[in-house]
Amino acid sequence: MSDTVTEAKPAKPAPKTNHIGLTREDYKGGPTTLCAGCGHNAISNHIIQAAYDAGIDPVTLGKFSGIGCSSKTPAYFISKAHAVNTVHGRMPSIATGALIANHNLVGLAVSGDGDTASIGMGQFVHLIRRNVDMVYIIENNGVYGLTKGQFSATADIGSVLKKGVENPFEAIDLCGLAVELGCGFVARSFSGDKKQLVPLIQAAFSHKGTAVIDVISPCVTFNDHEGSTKSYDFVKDHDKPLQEIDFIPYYEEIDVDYEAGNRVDVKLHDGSHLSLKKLDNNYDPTNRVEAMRLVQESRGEQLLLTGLIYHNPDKPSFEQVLNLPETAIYGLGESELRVSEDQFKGIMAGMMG
Amino acid sequence: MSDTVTEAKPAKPAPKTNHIGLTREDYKGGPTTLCAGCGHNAISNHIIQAAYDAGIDPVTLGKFSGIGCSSKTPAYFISKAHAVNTVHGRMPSIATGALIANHNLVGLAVSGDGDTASIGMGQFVHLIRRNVDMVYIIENNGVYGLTKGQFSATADIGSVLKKGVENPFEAIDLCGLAVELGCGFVARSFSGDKKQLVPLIQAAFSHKGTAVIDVISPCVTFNDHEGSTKSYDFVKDHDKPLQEIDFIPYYEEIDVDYEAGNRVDVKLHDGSHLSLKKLDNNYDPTNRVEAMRLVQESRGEQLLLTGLIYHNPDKPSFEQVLNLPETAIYGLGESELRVSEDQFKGIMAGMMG
Amino acid sequence: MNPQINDVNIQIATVNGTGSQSANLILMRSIFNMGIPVAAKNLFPSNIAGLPTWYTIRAHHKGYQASKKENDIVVLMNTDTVYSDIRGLRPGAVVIHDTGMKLDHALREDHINYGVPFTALVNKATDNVKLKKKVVNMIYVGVLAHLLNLDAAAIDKAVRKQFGKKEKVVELNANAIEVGRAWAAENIEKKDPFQLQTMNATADKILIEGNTASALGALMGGCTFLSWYPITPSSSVCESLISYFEKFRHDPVTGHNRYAAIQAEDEIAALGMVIGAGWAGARAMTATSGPGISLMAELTGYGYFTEIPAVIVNVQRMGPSTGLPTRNSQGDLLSTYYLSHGDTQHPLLLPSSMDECYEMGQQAFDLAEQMQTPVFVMSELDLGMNTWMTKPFKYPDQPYARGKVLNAEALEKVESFGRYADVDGDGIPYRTLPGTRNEKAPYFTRGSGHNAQAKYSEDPGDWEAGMERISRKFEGAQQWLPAPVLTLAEKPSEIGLIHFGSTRWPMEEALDLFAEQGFQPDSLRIRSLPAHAEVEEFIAKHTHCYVVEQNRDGQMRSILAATFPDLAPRLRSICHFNGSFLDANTIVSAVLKLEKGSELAHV
Amino acid sequence: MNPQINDVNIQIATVNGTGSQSANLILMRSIFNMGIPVAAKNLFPSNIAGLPTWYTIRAHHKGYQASKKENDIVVLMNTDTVYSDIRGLRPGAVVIHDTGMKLDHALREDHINYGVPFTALVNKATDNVKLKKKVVNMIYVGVLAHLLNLDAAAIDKAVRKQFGKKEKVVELNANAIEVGRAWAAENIEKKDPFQLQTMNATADKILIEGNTASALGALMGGCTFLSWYPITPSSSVCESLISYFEKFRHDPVTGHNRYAAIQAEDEIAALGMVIGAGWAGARAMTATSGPGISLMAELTGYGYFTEIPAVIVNVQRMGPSTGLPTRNSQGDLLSTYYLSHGDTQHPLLLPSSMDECYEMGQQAFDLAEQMQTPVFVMSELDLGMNTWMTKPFKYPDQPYARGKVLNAEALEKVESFGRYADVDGDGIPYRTLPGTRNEKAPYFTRGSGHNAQAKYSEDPGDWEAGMERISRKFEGAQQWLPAPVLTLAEKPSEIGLIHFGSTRWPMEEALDLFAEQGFQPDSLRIRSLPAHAEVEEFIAKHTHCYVVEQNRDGQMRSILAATFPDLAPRLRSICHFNGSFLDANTIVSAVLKLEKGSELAHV
Ligand SMILES: Cc1ncc(C[n+]2csc(CCOP(=O)(O)OP(=O)(O)O)c2C)c(N)n1
Ligand SMILES: Cc1ncc(C[n+]2csc(CCOP(=O)(O)OP(=O)(O)O)c2C)c(N)n1
Ligand code: SF4
Ligand code: SF4
Ligand SMILES: [Mg+2]
Ligand SMILES: [Mg+2]
Repeated sequence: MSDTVTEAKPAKPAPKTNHIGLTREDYKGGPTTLCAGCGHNAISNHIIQAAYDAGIDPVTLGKFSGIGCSSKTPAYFISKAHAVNTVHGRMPSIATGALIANHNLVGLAVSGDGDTASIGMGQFVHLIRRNVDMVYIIENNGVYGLTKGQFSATADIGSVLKKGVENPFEAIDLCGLAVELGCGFVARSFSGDKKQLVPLIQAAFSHKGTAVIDVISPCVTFNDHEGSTKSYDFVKDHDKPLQEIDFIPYYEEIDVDYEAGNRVDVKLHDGSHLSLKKLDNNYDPTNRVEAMRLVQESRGEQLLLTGLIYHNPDKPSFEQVLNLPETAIYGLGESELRVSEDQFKGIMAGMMG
Repeated sequence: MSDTVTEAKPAKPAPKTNHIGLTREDYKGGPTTLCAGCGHNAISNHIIQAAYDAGIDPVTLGKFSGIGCSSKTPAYFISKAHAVNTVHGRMPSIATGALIANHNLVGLAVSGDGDTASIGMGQFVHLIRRNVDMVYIIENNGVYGLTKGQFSATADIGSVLKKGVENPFEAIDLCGLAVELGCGFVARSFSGDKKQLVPLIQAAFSHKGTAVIDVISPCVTFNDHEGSTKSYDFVKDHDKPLQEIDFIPYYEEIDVDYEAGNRVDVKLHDGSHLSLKKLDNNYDPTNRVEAMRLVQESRGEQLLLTGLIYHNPDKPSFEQVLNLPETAIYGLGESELRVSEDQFKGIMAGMMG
Repeated sequence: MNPQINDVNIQIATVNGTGSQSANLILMRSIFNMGIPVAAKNLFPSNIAGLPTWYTIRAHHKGYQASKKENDIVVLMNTDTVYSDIRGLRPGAVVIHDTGMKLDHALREDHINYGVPFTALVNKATDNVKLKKKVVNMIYVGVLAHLLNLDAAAIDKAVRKQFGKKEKVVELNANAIEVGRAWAAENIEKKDPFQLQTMNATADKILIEGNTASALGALMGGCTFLSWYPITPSSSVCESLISYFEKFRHDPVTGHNRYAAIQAEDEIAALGMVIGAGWAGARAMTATSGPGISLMAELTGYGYFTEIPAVIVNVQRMGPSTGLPTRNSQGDLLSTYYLSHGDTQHPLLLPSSMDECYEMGQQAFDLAEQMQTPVFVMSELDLGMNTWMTKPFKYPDQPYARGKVLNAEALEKVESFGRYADVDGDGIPYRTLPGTRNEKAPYFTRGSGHNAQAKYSEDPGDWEAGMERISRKFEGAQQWLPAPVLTLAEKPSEIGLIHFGSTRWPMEEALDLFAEQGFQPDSLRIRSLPAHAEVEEFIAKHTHCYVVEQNRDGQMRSILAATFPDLAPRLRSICHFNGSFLDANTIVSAVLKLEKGSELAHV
Repeated sequence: MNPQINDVNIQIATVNGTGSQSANLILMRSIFNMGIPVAAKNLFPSNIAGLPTWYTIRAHHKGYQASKKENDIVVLMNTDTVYSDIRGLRPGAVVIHDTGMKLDHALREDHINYGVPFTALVNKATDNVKLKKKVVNMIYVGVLAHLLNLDAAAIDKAVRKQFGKKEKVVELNANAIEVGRAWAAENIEKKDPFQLQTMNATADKILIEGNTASALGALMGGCTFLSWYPITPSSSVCESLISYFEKFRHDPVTGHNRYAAIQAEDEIAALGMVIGAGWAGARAMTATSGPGISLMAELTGYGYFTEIPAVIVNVQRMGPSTGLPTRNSQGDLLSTYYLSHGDTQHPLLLPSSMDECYEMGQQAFDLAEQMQTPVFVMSELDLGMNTWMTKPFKYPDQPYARGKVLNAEALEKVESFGRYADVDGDGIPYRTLPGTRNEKAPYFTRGSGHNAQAKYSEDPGDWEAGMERISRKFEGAQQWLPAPVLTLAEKPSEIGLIHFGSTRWPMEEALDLFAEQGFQPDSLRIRSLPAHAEVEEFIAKHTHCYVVEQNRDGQMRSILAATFPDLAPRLRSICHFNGSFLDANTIVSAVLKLEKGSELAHV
């Protein structure tokens, strides 16, 4: 098509853009191949929204996932970013390698409960231990969707599969685990709760270090029936939000009304803020011991605690621990890397007689 | 040699025996090939003592380990029991298989901090989730002894290797993790504390389900210097015992004086008792939320909490969940297993047109 | 136009997750119920719902079970693929399409096109909006029933089989089929030659999937311990076995289970549990596919070297890596045969049929316990997940062969026990199980160097002796492995065809096609590795042999070349590796091309 | 008795963890400092302290670097092994023993026995009780200094090298050596023929361990990313590399590191990180041994199929399973070559020397990036953990070959970018790195089926084309792999010897021994797999070839048979697999036995 305007068209309103000048369109992905109604699809949309709102530059984004229906989703959002769909349960290590080789990338990982809590448990734990700077979203449906609905390790004790099988094991609580491991950003949400999840994802982007968000995401095909504790109905009935959440990005003036005593302001690494309106408790998300207690107690009461569970901005991220230079190491060439001929001769000399 | 007594010898006193009529000698193992002074050697002795005291029948015992200096130790105690020295980090699965195939075995596992907290993290978590009935002792020295002293994932943040390298990562606290995962028996001790460790091991034998004992066990060769937080000196200085512990086996009358309010009696699955003399706190080891709180708090204070941290006797063990028959499944033959010819024909008929 | 009787290849192109599977099974079973041999191939995507799926039913009087590339009839139910579905179709084929799809510009004149108003018809069949998406599939069953002259009773039986006692469902679907049939009878002018006529070739047959057959083998083979991690296409081995366990090994009185089935956290743990259970004396198994096999590498070597029985069913799918999880392959031979570092080699069983899935499913346990080593059953997606027609299986007439285990009584009688001592000179040592009440029994199992007494040893002599003994064990134990099956041509032939696994079916058909062209090679089907002496003899008797296999690198050829280096020059590779089910014509044309330098058959 | 000059094999039998290593190094360095070529082999157990260890120093004027089975002198410092140490000794050999050990009944008259009162002597050397255990080892250095006529200055230099600036330690040890020397001079009547005389064959040489050489290669090869999990015998590759990193890549001003070195939680994670880093564009590596290789199977296949560069150094130890972690082996060829399920095959580099550990340590990064695939450097414990004499390494004169990467600028110029498109017809596609600011850059990496545009695809054609392209890539890229090294006999020979890796040294010596017997085969050292055409030519030129290797199953022979089936009948296997370092005589006798049916050499 040529540049010449051949016919006057009614001027379309310029599409809305975010603070880096991109439209929401710029964050879209390929068409989903998941089941209609799958919670994961909703999360993809929330990720798009959060990345758009936060003004994440897709060029600097790296998307990571393992294997599973959930892990397919990075193909369905932000196609303008590079992505690695890895092998089952080993995404954390691959993301670690990529994000250390190029620590200027913004890391965004999506995994499933099977991918993380079963085969991936070891790598998940060690990712948190290293505090690799990335957002780690678990799309948690309590089953292995892609292999047709077996229980995963996050399935609650007593929950029931379609064909009647009951899960005899206590669920692994990925948030409890993350807090115990000292993860600096631990949140839980629900795929259906855009209002809560979008700011949480934005905040996770602003956190320096591993930010874990465990998102209950119903599998409509295999785990959305009665007896399931990861169904839309169950989650709606048992959701206990810790806070109402507003996200104030670093590039916006803080204009939220702080009703003292009713709101907690959480300052994030990049200068952004989460403004948390406390609900019926006096919850302080920066107190690890308290966080642990609350997680445990609500578990006992079969309540699904959602919101920001724990936050500690002070833990050095892995790239900080490694003292990486400003130029990411992947970009270094001979001139920065090669030992001089003299130095080399020195090494050799040291090995002589 | 013939039976005839050729010369009168002074009658040796009959060796002391335990309640199943075995001598301590019957629990001994081969000569150790570990370094002199290694904490692991002390633990081997404590295991021998505990098994002797508890009257564990070596014939029914299965010993399991992974790879590491620690994992070599099953060769150095109770040679009269079958043993599997498996591969690195995968002992939990092999033990699970063996103990389910023959659930009449008593399972005793020894692992290292590298074997459990690094490569073995995934299997450790899932062992606890399944609650396989076994004693799981971690000989925790904060390093990989057998590969010459690299940090393991239980090394404390800030602790220092011989050559000066400092560990930048928060330690994985295997007790905290086990409590978070709902393990029914969680204890910590010190290789040098025979008085505490022997009854704990005995109690672990009496527990139905996975009993985790994290034992700090100094590596004299690579991690016993100043700056180490797993050295003999450091542990002695930072040990905070929760209780004084007495073990009263099921076959003995309880004759301990219960000073009401000062002692907690923990009843174990097989009828044995642990009598815990509270020290300077009012600690209740059956309260999971409290256990978690205490573990976290003492961690903050750099104290090494030792003793019985958490106990829950009510969680069904894996063999119970599986509803195994009295005759262990490994022992079933054609008569118990084979579908009859009629039944088989029925299966075939169901597949016809 | 001559009628083409009992020889038709029907493909239904649908979207997965839309319930077409029931319709397809009813169609296939209806034909089967008419006594006509059928073969079905399901080509489905690696997702749960919404992507293209092709189900192909081949009815052939000769009972050919292989896939055929050329379809005679296609039913186009998937808008997304109509163009390519039509494009790939040979002239003269039948296209059944939805008149609602508006395909006029895509339809070709060299096809026989039957338009069906599916929406209108399903509206007749049911008012329930929710059900329409599923029930619409019954319409094409009805249309085909008319076109092919399907027997009403045969259909009725198939519908009942499918929906069992749910009378309402049976009625609804039967009615929808009838709607389709009646409409077709009234509106379609039959222009194609395809017809089905009642035969009597299926009365003594069953229909089964290979994974069910494998599970049944495990059940009958005395498996008591299953540990697994879900992965396509092997999951249904485990799920079927669990169903059988629940049905036949659960004691309703005590509530006890004479089995343990454990969903592991990954494949490493799955094999770990199996090895633990095998060590303790249980017949234990796992099933997996490519990625799982790779993860099992370390523990397989451990099992090999500690000599612990284990059964691993590998239902092969297309690799490397995640690859094509729902496509067939024979691509794991090399990596499984040599799985794990150091000198290792594992017995592979290579089933080709439902019968062999069942038989080898049993035999694997005997072999594992007799040889004291991990044994792999190399099934394939084609076998495992497709429905096959076969004779009912044989009820076992032999006791389990449990190998050399010394119990307390036996230990009383022996002077000493060395776990790795070669008492019988066959390389196979004796073992004892934990819990054995005899003081000679306990030993220490380790993957590190050990001597005949299972004591730790770094002695070069101990190491060499141990490793040589294991080699000897494998050599001797080969007698127990399934021998190859030879098919001799009528006259002596200089040329041999070597194949294995699912290639059997296109190969059998290819032999018929070859014969039609006056070419009569001998053929040999390998059923296990390490290869028997009969394989060597076969190669030696032919100037050259084509090794036909479903992988890129000629993996079987490589193994044979390494095993029989003197004969290696005689081996030529024919490899099919695009994931489609192999058909006879592909073999024929590949062989003839190499053989005569000319391409005789259209592929 | 004729003196035997500059040809002596000295073995010190000790207990590990007792500090004998310093004494042994001083002894070796002293000889080296006299200009006499040395070779050292450390045979140590798989524990930390308390078990038998043998350190062997071979001094030979011709510079032979291989192990020699027969010892000329043994120093018995370990009570536990004296009997077997003496038993294995040839008549005429020298036994240096501790008179405190009371060995009179074990000593043999056909040996030359020198009793040394070690306790009395060490008491003279130091009063510090704690130090005596260590210092006692210096006594035997002194005794040998006298016996062999070691140069005082050479010893002094060696002591200083060992203890550096710790003057007190230098003094203490030098004194202890002198105590031993003086005592021997006074009390030992030399009855043996072994003597050392100053030469000039080491002035331009260095002493180095292969793992250090590998690390240096990685440093010079531009490695910026290391992820590893400790395992013997590979750990020191990583530990050395980290030392170099700390020394040369740490910016003391900013405090920044131009590298990342990560201790992973296991080998799966180690390779995962390397692959992630490679994907992002860093030169990344890991080093491991057998069990680690097995664990890396799944991710290796992922790297192969997604075409991500990665370097994996496999310092081979004896497997299967945990095996003998401190013994040499070439037993991982087959499993590494075919590592991972599905059709996979990986480039293997086979270093034989310090030089090659260094060179291939660099080259592996070029290859990985040029070929876009995981590359394995198959080192060995013998190379990696023993100290070798070699020429100083060459400072690199070439820039890194970073393969086909399109940056933002380059993308501007191309019309379109398809990650897996074969633009150049060489099978090697272009890649872009994350963070590249061009809208053509982003693509989706996946281990599942994909087309040339890196889009998800289950299409048979896409699959086949992709897999064929990868095959092509390997064929074309072979030119970059190190070619074999040919050693032709003086006259044309019908017989070839094929070897690789550490076998080079006993083989070179064996060629001399063969020549002495009038037998002159050609030989070829393979330096990489897949095998070059030169290998094929070599085999084709000989009626038969012996493939000499250090594993049980003839793994190289198997690979060659599969690669060159037409030549497979010419290959014969000679396998050494007991974990001892291979020596020339073992090769000679094995070849001659097969060649002439007679055993000429005593093994
Ligand atoms: C090594 C390996 N084992 C098994 C599989 C098969 N597999 C694919 S996805 C999956 C489970 C996915 O579950 P989850 O992570 O919860 O994702 P969901 O589909 O529920 O979103 C499994 C077991 C695999 N791809 N790789
Ligand atoms: C798969 C694998 N990777 C690495 C090793 C090498 N390795 C042996 S023991 C060990 C660490 C042991 O540490 P730990 O469990 O703490 O035992 P310790 O020696 O400290 O008692 C390692 C890494 C191995 N044997 N197998
Ligand atoms: S199977 Fe479940 S998890 Fe997978 S796409 Fe469908 S609804 Fe989602
Ligand atoms: S190295 Fe450390 S852990 Fe190993 S035996 Fe010696 S002291 Fe114990
Ligand atoms: Mg899931
Ligand atoms: Mg340790």
